Amino acid sequence: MKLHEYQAKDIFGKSGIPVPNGQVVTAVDQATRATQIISGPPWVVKAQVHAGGRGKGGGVKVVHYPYEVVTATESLLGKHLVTPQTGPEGVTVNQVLIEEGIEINREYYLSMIVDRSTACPTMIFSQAGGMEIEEVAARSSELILKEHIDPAVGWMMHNARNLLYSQEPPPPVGALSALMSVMANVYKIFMTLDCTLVEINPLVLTKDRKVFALDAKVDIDDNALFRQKELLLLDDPREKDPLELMAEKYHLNYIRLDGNIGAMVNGAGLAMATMDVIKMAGAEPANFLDVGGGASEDMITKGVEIILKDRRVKAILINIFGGILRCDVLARGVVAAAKKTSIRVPLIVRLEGTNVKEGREILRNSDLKFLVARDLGEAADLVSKQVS
Amino acid sequence: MKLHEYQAKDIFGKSGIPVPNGQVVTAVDQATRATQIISGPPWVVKAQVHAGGRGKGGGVKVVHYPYEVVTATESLLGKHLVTPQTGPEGVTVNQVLIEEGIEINREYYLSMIVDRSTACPTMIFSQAGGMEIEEVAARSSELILKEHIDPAVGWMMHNARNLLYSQEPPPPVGALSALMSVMANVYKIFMTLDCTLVEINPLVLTKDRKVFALDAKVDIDDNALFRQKELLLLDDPREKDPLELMAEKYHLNYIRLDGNIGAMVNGAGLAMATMDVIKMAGAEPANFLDVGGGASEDMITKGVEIILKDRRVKAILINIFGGILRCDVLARGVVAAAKKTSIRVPLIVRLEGTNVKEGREILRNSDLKFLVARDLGEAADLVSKQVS
Amino acid sequence: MSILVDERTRVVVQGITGREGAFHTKQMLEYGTVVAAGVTPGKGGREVEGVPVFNTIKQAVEEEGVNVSCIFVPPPFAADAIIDSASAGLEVIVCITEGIPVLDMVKVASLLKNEKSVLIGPNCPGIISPGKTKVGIMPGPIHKPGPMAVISRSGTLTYEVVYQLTGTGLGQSTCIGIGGDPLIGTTFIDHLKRFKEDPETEGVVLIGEIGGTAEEEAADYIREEFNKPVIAFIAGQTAPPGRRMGHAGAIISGGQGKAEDKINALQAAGIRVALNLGTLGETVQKVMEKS
Amino acid sequence: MSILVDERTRVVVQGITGREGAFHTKQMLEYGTVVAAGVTPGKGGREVEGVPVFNTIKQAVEEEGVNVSCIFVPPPFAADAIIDSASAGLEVIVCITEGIPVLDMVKVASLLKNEKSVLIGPNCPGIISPGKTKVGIMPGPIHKPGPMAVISRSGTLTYEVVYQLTGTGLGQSTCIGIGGDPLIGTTFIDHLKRFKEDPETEGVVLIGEIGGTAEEEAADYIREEFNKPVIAFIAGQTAPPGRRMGHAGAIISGGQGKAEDKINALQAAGIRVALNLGTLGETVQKVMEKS
Repeated sequence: MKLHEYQAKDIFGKSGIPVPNGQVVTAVDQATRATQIISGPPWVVKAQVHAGGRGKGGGVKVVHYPYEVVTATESLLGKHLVTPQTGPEGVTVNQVLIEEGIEINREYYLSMIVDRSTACPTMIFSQAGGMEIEEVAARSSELILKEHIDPAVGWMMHNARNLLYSQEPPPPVGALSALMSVMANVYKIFMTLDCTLVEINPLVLTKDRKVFALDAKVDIDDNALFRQKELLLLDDPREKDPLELMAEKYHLNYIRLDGNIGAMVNGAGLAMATMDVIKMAGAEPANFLDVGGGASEDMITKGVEIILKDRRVKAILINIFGGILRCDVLARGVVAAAKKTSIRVPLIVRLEGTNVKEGREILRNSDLKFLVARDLGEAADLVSKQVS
Repeated sequence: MKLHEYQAKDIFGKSGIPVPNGQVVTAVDQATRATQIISGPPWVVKAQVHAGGRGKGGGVKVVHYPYEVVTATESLLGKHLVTPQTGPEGVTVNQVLIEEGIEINREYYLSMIVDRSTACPTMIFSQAGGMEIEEVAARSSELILKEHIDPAVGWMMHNARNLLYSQEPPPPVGALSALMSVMANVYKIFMTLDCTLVEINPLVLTKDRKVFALDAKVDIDDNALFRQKELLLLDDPREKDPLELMAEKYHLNYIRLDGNIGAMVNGAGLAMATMDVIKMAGAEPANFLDVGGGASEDMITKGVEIILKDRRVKAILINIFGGILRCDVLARGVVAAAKKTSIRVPLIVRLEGTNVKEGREILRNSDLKFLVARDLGEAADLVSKQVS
Repeated sequence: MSILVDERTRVVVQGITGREGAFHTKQMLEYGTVVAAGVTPGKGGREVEGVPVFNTIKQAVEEEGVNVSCIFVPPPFAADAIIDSASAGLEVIVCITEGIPVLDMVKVASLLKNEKSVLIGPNCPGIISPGKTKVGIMPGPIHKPGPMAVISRSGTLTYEVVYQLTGTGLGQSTCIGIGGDPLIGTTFIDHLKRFKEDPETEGVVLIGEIGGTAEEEAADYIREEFNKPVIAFIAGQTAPPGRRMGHAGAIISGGQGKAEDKINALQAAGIRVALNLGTLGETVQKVMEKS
Repeated sequence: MSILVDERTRVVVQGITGREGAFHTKQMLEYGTVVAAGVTPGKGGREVEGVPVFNTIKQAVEEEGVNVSCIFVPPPFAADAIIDSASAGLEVIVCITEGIPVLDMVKVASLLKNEKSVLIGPNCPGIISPGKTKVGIMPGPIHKPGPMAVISRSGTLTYEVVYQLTGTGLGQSTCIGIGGDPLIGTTFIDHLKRFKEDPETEGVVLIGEIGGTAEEEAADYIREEFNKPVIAFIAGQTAPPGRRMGHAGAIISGGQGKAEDKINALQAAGIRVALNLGTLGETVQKVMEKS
């Protein structure tokens, strides 16, 4: 679960990480009042969307007059913001954060993740702040420093020192303890809120050696939300694709893509591989859909419906390797879906495994029009024919 | 640092470990009021002293009428309580805890320590509650169960289950979750308050399957008090020997014993060994005193003074192996002490190591009467002569 | 002719009284697995499919001499179950559970450094040595004993591959689903080392997917130390960056974990990478015939 | 003719700018120890006794190739210092600091399970290989090179013993103060194993005290595996139960840790226990002459 910048900064502020004064507004008429409370000029007006690359999409504006705060807010609120990380349709801006401008002397990058190969919470720090960290990593990886934290001992001061004193030149003495405190607090937030990412980019130093988190990204581990109930209140479903939201409700793993061949598969690995099969057949997958091992007839029906709601879909490939999910359950679900929604596109079905005979029988005896593929190779051929 | 039972129970109560209702009183006239607030009969009136073995010393009284609560309180407050763990002079009772009596169905023993050989926090649990655990250990060690807690993962539910389900018979189903919760809270208290011991003996089950900590012992790691400042308020210096308290003030490691030969040594190991030398010479050490490596002239003076305040002392053995503590510093300190207090008993001095010549010179040139021992063997002989 | 689990394996099912635990206990018993005990705290003394249930792993070890556990407990309690089994000294711990919080797995990983237990999973189908024992949820009948090892981050994709292998006549020594989570107990390399020493294993099918760098690391290891034919398949060539593709671990992030990079690394190490899942079985057959 | 530290030892002093750190840096340099670097965060770039000061251990390793650290930092920061050195891969970490919270040492012990560093201490005088190097605070001149190893939980008591040994003409291979805290980095057994393999060590003096069961465990090990003469001394025969005798670890509690039990265990293992500290040197001499 992603948090908005303003939500993340709220957490930062409460944990002792300095953030600029700011206020989130949801209507243009709140903007004037905000300029009266927040010191400026300059002010920074920032679209609150989950998608990254906001700046490049025009979602961040630095302004110098109160009326500009209002016009900047107006130009963002309710608009579709297109960034390198959204599709061409962009995302709607529902909230805008208005902040005091901070005079920047130095910019750092600071983040915390769980490193997969060491299985340790890991802090990443760089003096190349304010840029895409992936670009820094590609261009000058020596600027990126990491500290792996042993969970048995937790964050220790030498971790911070290893990161800070490796900088050339090291941060000014007056700022060291503030930076160490930010690091310790990032670790604490990461561990206590079950984060998968805490990122501050840039973490800035002002000329008078104050430290501020100018941006804030916090992602929460979905699997830990059962013990982070108060964070659930911060969820913003408006940021999600409506079809993905619907799928979530039915416990279906659905991700919308840009192609035209829908896919319904059991198992994430097989679902990915099936998307790849579609691509190799010369088409493009319209979605990832893993119905999971324990899918019910009803879930299958919903899955078909969701795929069909995407108007770009020209054909559907159903690829089921029956294990726990029995082929007859799948077949019944598909038939039920056909009764509810007219299936307006060709259906290619490849069934294998548990109760495969019963499944094929059910499909055969239904009114449904569908193409049977005996194996994945044949399925690919059939997909190929649909797009040629 | 030891806490009183009522202080430990206060911590328990706040952490969710059920304790009997109770009230601590420091004057007899508070006892009547206590019986009105606390449900009874019966009531339990308990002397609040750090020394163990209270029960055997008559420090715990179960009474059935309000007037008995008052007389029991009166019989304890201000009195000297002699227990197996105090000297024959006993300790003064300054506070009394008056509690509701709890009907006991089953008694368990529960404690947490750091196990030296595994370096792990370890929970000890036994169904033989309400007795001296050392006796249980000696008689039927199979009744004592231990769970070592890996600090990287902390307390987990299976730790509790391993302890509880190994009981024969296991605790009744209705009490399991209450017991598990007590265990988890004991671990939490132990870790967050830097304890060296948390002990509940007995931890009781009532007939209606309620759980209560009937007694409570909490010892805090003195070395961690710098980060447990609020616990410092719970310190009760009245429980300490006045001479030990004075030594503490001067950062001297002094422990009062029952013998008649005072000893002043640098280094804990050498101090213990010197006590043993005294014993082998046919005398008894009157104290342990380690002046430490960094002792100043003034600390030495105070050390001599404190030893002499014990009127039982018939002779003093000073054994210094000069390392960081130089022999001349020691000598000057002793001479200064002699000027302040008349040294009324024979002084046996054994010096070796750094600046030994200067040290001997200073002693020789003073008015002080003292016996020189060239080595420990000779020191023992001189001690022997003093007591024969 | 197998690694980690075989006829000697005595399984304890953790969470045996749950729906999934009970169902797969039955399935395992039908396959011939010795399910010697089950554990569900508070339900000791019962039986599930004739298997005695205990309150603790410790008791299951003492009473039934179990040496392998198979975990079906819900995510909030799964880390506890793993650590319980590890502390009790079980040789192999198979954790089927999907959805364990990452920070719980950080703790588990830290503890396992000091224990001898091998953790398979979590979020995996388990491990099977065909004809001997099955510890997990894979459909038994698609397997057959033989010379091929399978190591995979996926579930049904593995079944698909095994189905194709069996279809071409190639049986399996041991098939392991190492799990689809970002933090898992064992890597491709851990098992490649075991298969290297297993005289009956003649070749390995390695099934990777996007996310992390486990395949790249495996490629390095294979080039430098592994002496049997390896055929690889990587799922997720069409997966977009920044999205979790079903598996918690299947995500391209920070420019890392792309299928393309994995395929390149494997090919650069001289490993045959099958690009077409539909013909993977045939590809394996060809490679094995040549070797 | 020594273990753990020798001419190859390059020491970094942690807390070098403090009073004790600076004093003992001078003492060590005078003894001939190669003190190659010091560390005090925020004071990098200075010099103490001609020794360059760095901000981090990492830098001291990179710039000066230090392999052993000697810690003088105050108790609240000492665990951090130990873990820092261990993470930087130092071979030996000598922690002089007294008064580290027990739960800090629990963390340190947990981490050290996965690191190769050997921790001596805390609350110890350090380690000396006479004539080669001294890493610690013991008075150098009382030592002389020779065949006796000394392992001790105490400080000045060790000096007393070494003084007597040197007085009888018996030099030392390496003398180690393992520390007076309840949780310490190494046990008697750890070092006995090393001395067993050290060809120049001909005998061992083991100095224990009340508290814990380390001496009893050492007795078992010596009986079963150790092949050189051992002479033991146990301090605290007159110590009362329940009181900490100066050292945090020197306490008889729960009926455990009595001098009597230790002496009995050692004697039962055939080890000569000197009861009289005054004549310990002579006792050792006699035992060594016989062997």
